[in-house]
Amino acid sequence: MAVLAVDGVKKRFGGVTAVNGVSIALEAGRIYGLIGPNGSGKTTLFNCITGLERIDAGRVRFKDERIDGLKPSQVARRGIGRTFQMIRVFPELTALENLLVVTRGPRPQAERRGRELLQFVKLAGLADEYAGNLSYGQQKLVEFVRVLMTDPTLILLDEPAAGVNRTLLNDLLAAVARLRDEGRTILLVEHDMKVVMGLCETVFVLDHGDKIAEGPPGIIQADERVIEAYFGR
Amino acid sequence: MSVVVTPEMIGQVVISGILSGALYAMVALGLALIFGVMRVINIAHGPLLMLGAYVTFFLYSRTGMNPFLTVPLAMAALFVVGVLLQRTLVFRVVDAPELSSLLLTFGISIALVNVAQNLFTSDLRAVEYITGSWSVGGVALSKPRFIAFVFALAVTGAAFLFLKTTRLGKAIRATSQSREVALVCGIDVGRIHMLTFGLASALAAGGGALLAVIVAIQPEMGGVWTFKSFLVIVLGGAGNYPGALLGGLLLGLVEQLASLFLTTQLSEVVAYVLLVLVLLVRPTGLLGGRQT
Amino acid sequence: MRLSPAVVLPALAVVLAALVLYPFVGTGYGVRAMLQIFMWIALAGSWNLISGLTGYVSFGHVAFFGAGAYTGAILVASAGWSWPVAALAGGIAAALLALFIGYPCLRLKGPYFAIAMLGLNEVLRALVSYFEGLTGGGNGLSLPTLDATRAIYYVMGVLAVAVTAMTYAIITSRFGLRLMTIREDEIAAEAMGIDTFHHKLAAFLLSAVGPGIAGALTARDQGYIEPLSVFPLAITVTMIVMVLFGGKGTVWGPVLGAAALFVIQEIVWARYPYVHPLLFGAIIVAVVLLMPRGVLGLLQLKYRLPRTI
Amino acid sequence: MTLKGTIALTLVAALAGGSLPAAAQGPIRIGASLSLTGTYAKLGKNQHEGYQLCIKELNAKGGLLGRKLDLVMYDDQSLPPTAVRLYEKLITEDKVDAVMGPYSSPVSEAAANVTEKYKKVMVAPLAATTSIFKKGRKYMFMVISPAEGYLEGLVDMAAKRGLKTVAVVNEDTLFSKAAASGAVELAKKKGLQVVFTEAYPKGNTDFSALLTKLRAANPDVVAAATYFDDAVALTRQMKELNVNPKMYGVTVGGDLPEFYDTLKQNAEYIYGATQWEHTLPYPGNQEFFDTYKKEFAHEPSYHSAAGYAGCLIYAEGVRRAGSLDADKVREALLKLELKTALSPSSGRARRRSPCGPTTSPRARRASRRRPGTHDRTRRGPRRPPPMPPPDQTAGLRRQSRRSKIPAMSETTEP
Repeated sequence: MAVLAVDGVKKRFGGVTAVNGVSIALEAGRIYGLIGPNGSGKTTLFNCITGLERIDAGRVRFKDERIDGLKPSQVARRGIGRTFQMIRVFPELTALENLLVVTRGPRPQAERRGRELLQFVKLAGLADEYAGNLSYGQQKLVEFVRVLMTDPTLILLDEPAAGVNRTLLNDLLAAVARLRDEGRTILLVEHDMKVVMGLCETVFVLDHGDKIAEGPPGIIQADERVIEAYFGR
Repeated sequence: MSVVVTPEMIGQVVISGILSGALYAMVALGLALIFGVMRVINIAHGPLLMLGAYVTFFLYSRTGMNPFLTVPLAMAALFVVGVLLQRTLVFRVVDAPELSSLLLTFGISIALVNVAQNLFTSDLRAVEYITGSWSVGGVALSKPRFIAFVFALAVTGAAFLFLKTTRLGKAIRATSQSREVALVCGIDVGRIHMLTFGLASALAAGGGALLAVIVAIQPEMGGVWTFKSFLVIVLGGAGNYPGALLGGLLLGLVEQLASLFLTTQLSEVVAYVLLVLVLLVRPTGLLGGRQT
Repeated sequence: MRLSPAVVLPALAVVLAALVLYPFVGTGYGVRAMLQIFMWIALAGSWNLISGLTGYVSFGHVAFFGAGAYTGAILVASAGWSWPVAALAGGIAAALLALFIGYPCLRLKGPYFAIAMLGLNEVLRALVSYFEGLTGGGNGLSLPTLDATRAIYYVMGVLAVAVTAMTYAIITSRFGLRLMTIREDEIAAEAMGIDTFHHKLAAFLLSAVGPGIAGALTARDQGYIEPLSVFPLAITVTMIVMVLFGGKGTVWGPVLGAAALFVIQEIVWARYPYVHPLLFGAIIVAVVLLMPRGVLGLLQLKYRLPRTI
Repeated sequence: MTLKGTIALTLVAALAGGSLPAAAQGPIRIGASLSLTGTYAKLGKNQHEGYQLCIKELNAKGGLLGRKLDLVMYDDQSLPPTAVRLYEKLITEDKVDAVMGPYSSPVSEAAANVTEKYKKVMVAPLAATTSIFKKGRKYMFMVISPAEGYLEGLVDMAAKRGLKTVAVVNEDTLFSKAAASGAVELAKKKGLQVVFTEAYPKGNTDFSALLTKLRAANPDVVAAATYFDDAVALTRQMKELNVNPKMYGVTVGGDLPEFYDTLKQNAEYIYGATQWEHTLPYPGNQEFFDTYKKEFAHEPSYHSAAGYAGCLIYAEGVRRAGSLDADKVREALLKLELKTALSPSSGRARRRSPCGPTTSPRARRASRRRPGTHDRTRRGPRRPPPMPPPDQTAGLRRQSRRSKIPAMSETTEP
């Protein structure tokens, strides 16, 4: 049974249809990729799932519950975490505080978990530094572990590899794989085809708001429509 | 003490509302320009209007010039003042959070008022040039207000034409839509900001010059105009220029009708409630674009 | 330059003791001036809670002051309540107003919120003038003569301490951090599961109570209020400038800003009766341009101090 | 030491050290806060100049009780709370020997709480609302006549001429409201029917809707309780909207020289309530007018005159008491009858006279006075003078401004 079922979702901005009746279904414990040329509607689809955009048609179900129409915070609290294409850490909060704000339980435990996660991405020494003072890659990591603080069932990653160096990237990918092994579901938007092909089990391809292909990476790579979408004819 | 409202009375206040609405629109267009291009809320807009009114007053009382002919002079003078303000102070808060621009322009605003108090005294001044009214089908059409209305329409129309057709106007609109794109297209954004602030100050001054013929002039006259201009541009959709026209007429009408059916004291309340209702339904105003 | 509690707490105790004793040695004006500083600390501190932390600029915060002033004055004048109880009622009334107005207005963003709050203030003034049966309208409301300045001094002092203590408690809590995430990036905060609207609303309510009580106390102390004197934009701007001067989002910024700016204003006022608005305008411009983070904000950045300075 | 500690202590030191005991035989220091900026800036400035002139003249005559006089002035920005603080400062910090009143009723109302607390005599020359002088206040003295009476002259004359209906509009502030309610009361008493009342907020500039309603009510008389700018705006718009009552009077505004400067011929045939006119034959009035004009390069208004007279009244009280002691001065003031530029003299005259007599303390006694009617009724109705050209001289325009017969009237003559 699908953890997340996106069913015929449409989103228009004025005259432009950004997402045109897209349906996808995600199973638990798997990694999915979402690819497509610039402007094909990937980030908008993310926003529709997480409640940042109100959808015009269709439905989004998460663990058998309608979540379209909910506020982003309600969606998040049901177990969907995400990162952003442009980093969105809270610059005037410290790295540790960035993690603390999303937690709810007793504070000492939360702090311990936060420091563990920072340790995990090798940022323990910078826990009390303002996030705005960190490097781009470090901020990216903070944003990544901030998602983990909420213990989400489904994680949406918007271009996790962009602007990250090789070593860091490998760590990150290893972490993603581990999350999958813990039974979480991951959907990632990525331009780096190596990452997508190496990590994802199923790939969805969007073009001009339409889903034009879906399948294992190997097959997608050979799909004519996909090649056409990317390179034109 | 209730007065029965007749259709003639409604006609009368509708006319009054439209007359003052055009003036609101003209003054508010300046505020909308600044907000659209720079995201700066200019509290000093009203005091700039006040300075424009004084230009007209002094030209009229010293040289006996026709006050309506002083409108372009007042606009030119305040264009310069606006450019200077932008170059020296305002440019520093263009990218700052709204709090900075609110406070900076508030500081400028009280300073301008105080300077005017000391230079021009707090004496009430007026340009007593034309009074009385034409009677149009039982409805009195105030002469000074009607002429001011025509001028306001003309100036507002010219401003729209300028924005729509000239290179500079297009550059201003481009900058207000996306500064990055404007930069990429080789538009000197700093210069556009200066011109915008100058133009906006000129529009305020034009409003002041026209008001000089209608109401009495004193250093504190501007404050209420800042507030009304806000109402207008938020109603119409901040940063949307035709919205300023719509908002101005709407505010003029609402104020007058509220005063007629309720009482003058509550007209502001009604205007505000309308504003909040509009914003709740359309968070960026009637003609506003998407919120980012 | 870390401040350890071992230094801070005794110093605070000394200051508090001095302030407690001050009414017995100070002149009438001195007491009233200190009382005003307490009031400004309470106002600036309260504004800091909503605007310093969440970044939502309340450009009409004096509305709560005025609402409290009228609630308190009406309860004293018409219902014969004792002023301390009426002051509490003033705080509650302000909080209710915040709840009522927060629901629509806190959905507005950035400048729209600022303008809506500015409008709220204008509207309250118009309404107070209109319902003259209750408020005396433009006549204002005159309270029976009562010399309670000293008692009000203490109550206002407690209020200032309470607002500052509350700021401390909030800033060091996760609730406070979440409020700051709204300032930093509201969309990200929402996407991280923070219910930004209700956080804003809570902060807004808390930020209304202090001005409400301060308004009621001021009404009792002045003995006379009228719409124009309890709803002026100048009060809002003054509290904002105080917070900016001291450092927004910090605990002691509003305290420092309130005291410093009040003293500067009093001096300028007395010396230059005809041009002090010009000077005040210049101060505002200088603060905005030269130190937008305020004195403590600068120190905080430079020396990496905690927000609790 | 924490920052807060440092600041608070410095501040305490500053506040405590700010005051030095006044030198025993230095000048007598008179303190006042006035509306030098803010809404009432113009009127407050005139009052300030009245005080200044009075003190200058007193000093020229050798001062008071053998000491020179010194004026300590602050600006209250037209705000009552600021005035409260400033009077407290004047009394307890600057340790002034005496205080004079601020401008406007609301500010005086607030400041009185302080001056009464310290038992300081305060001659409040420009507080016209009687309620201020009640509340058991003992040391406060009223100079001008009460607000409630400002429009009485107008209503009185309207009744005498057999006019039937009256509309009363007012700015919604303390003074104007009192003036309006006074007008409504008297109109009822005199048998006039009040057909329309409406208040408008301070700063209102567009009266279209209000006047449209007023025109529909078709009153014979329009009585407007105004400050100044609203009087101008209202007058202009009445003209524009063809509102032509048989009589039209305003309170503050119609009396100021600027009213005519501003409105030119549109200011004619409008009744104004004044506390003072420079042509009134009071002792010293002409001299006051001339000196004032020379000193400040503009004509005095009644605010100037009231300030000037209020200060003289206080000085006379001190002279008769032979002391600055508040209770003695109070006693002396209660008995005082004085002719000043502002007013005629004795207690009897006071009752009938229009213009604020001098000493009359508190409202009880003052409430009968009617401003504005005195010189008018005395002269009786006249034909309207010809329209003066715009560059008319001062004297002439005053005349035309005061003329009794409204131009628009057709049935005024009984």
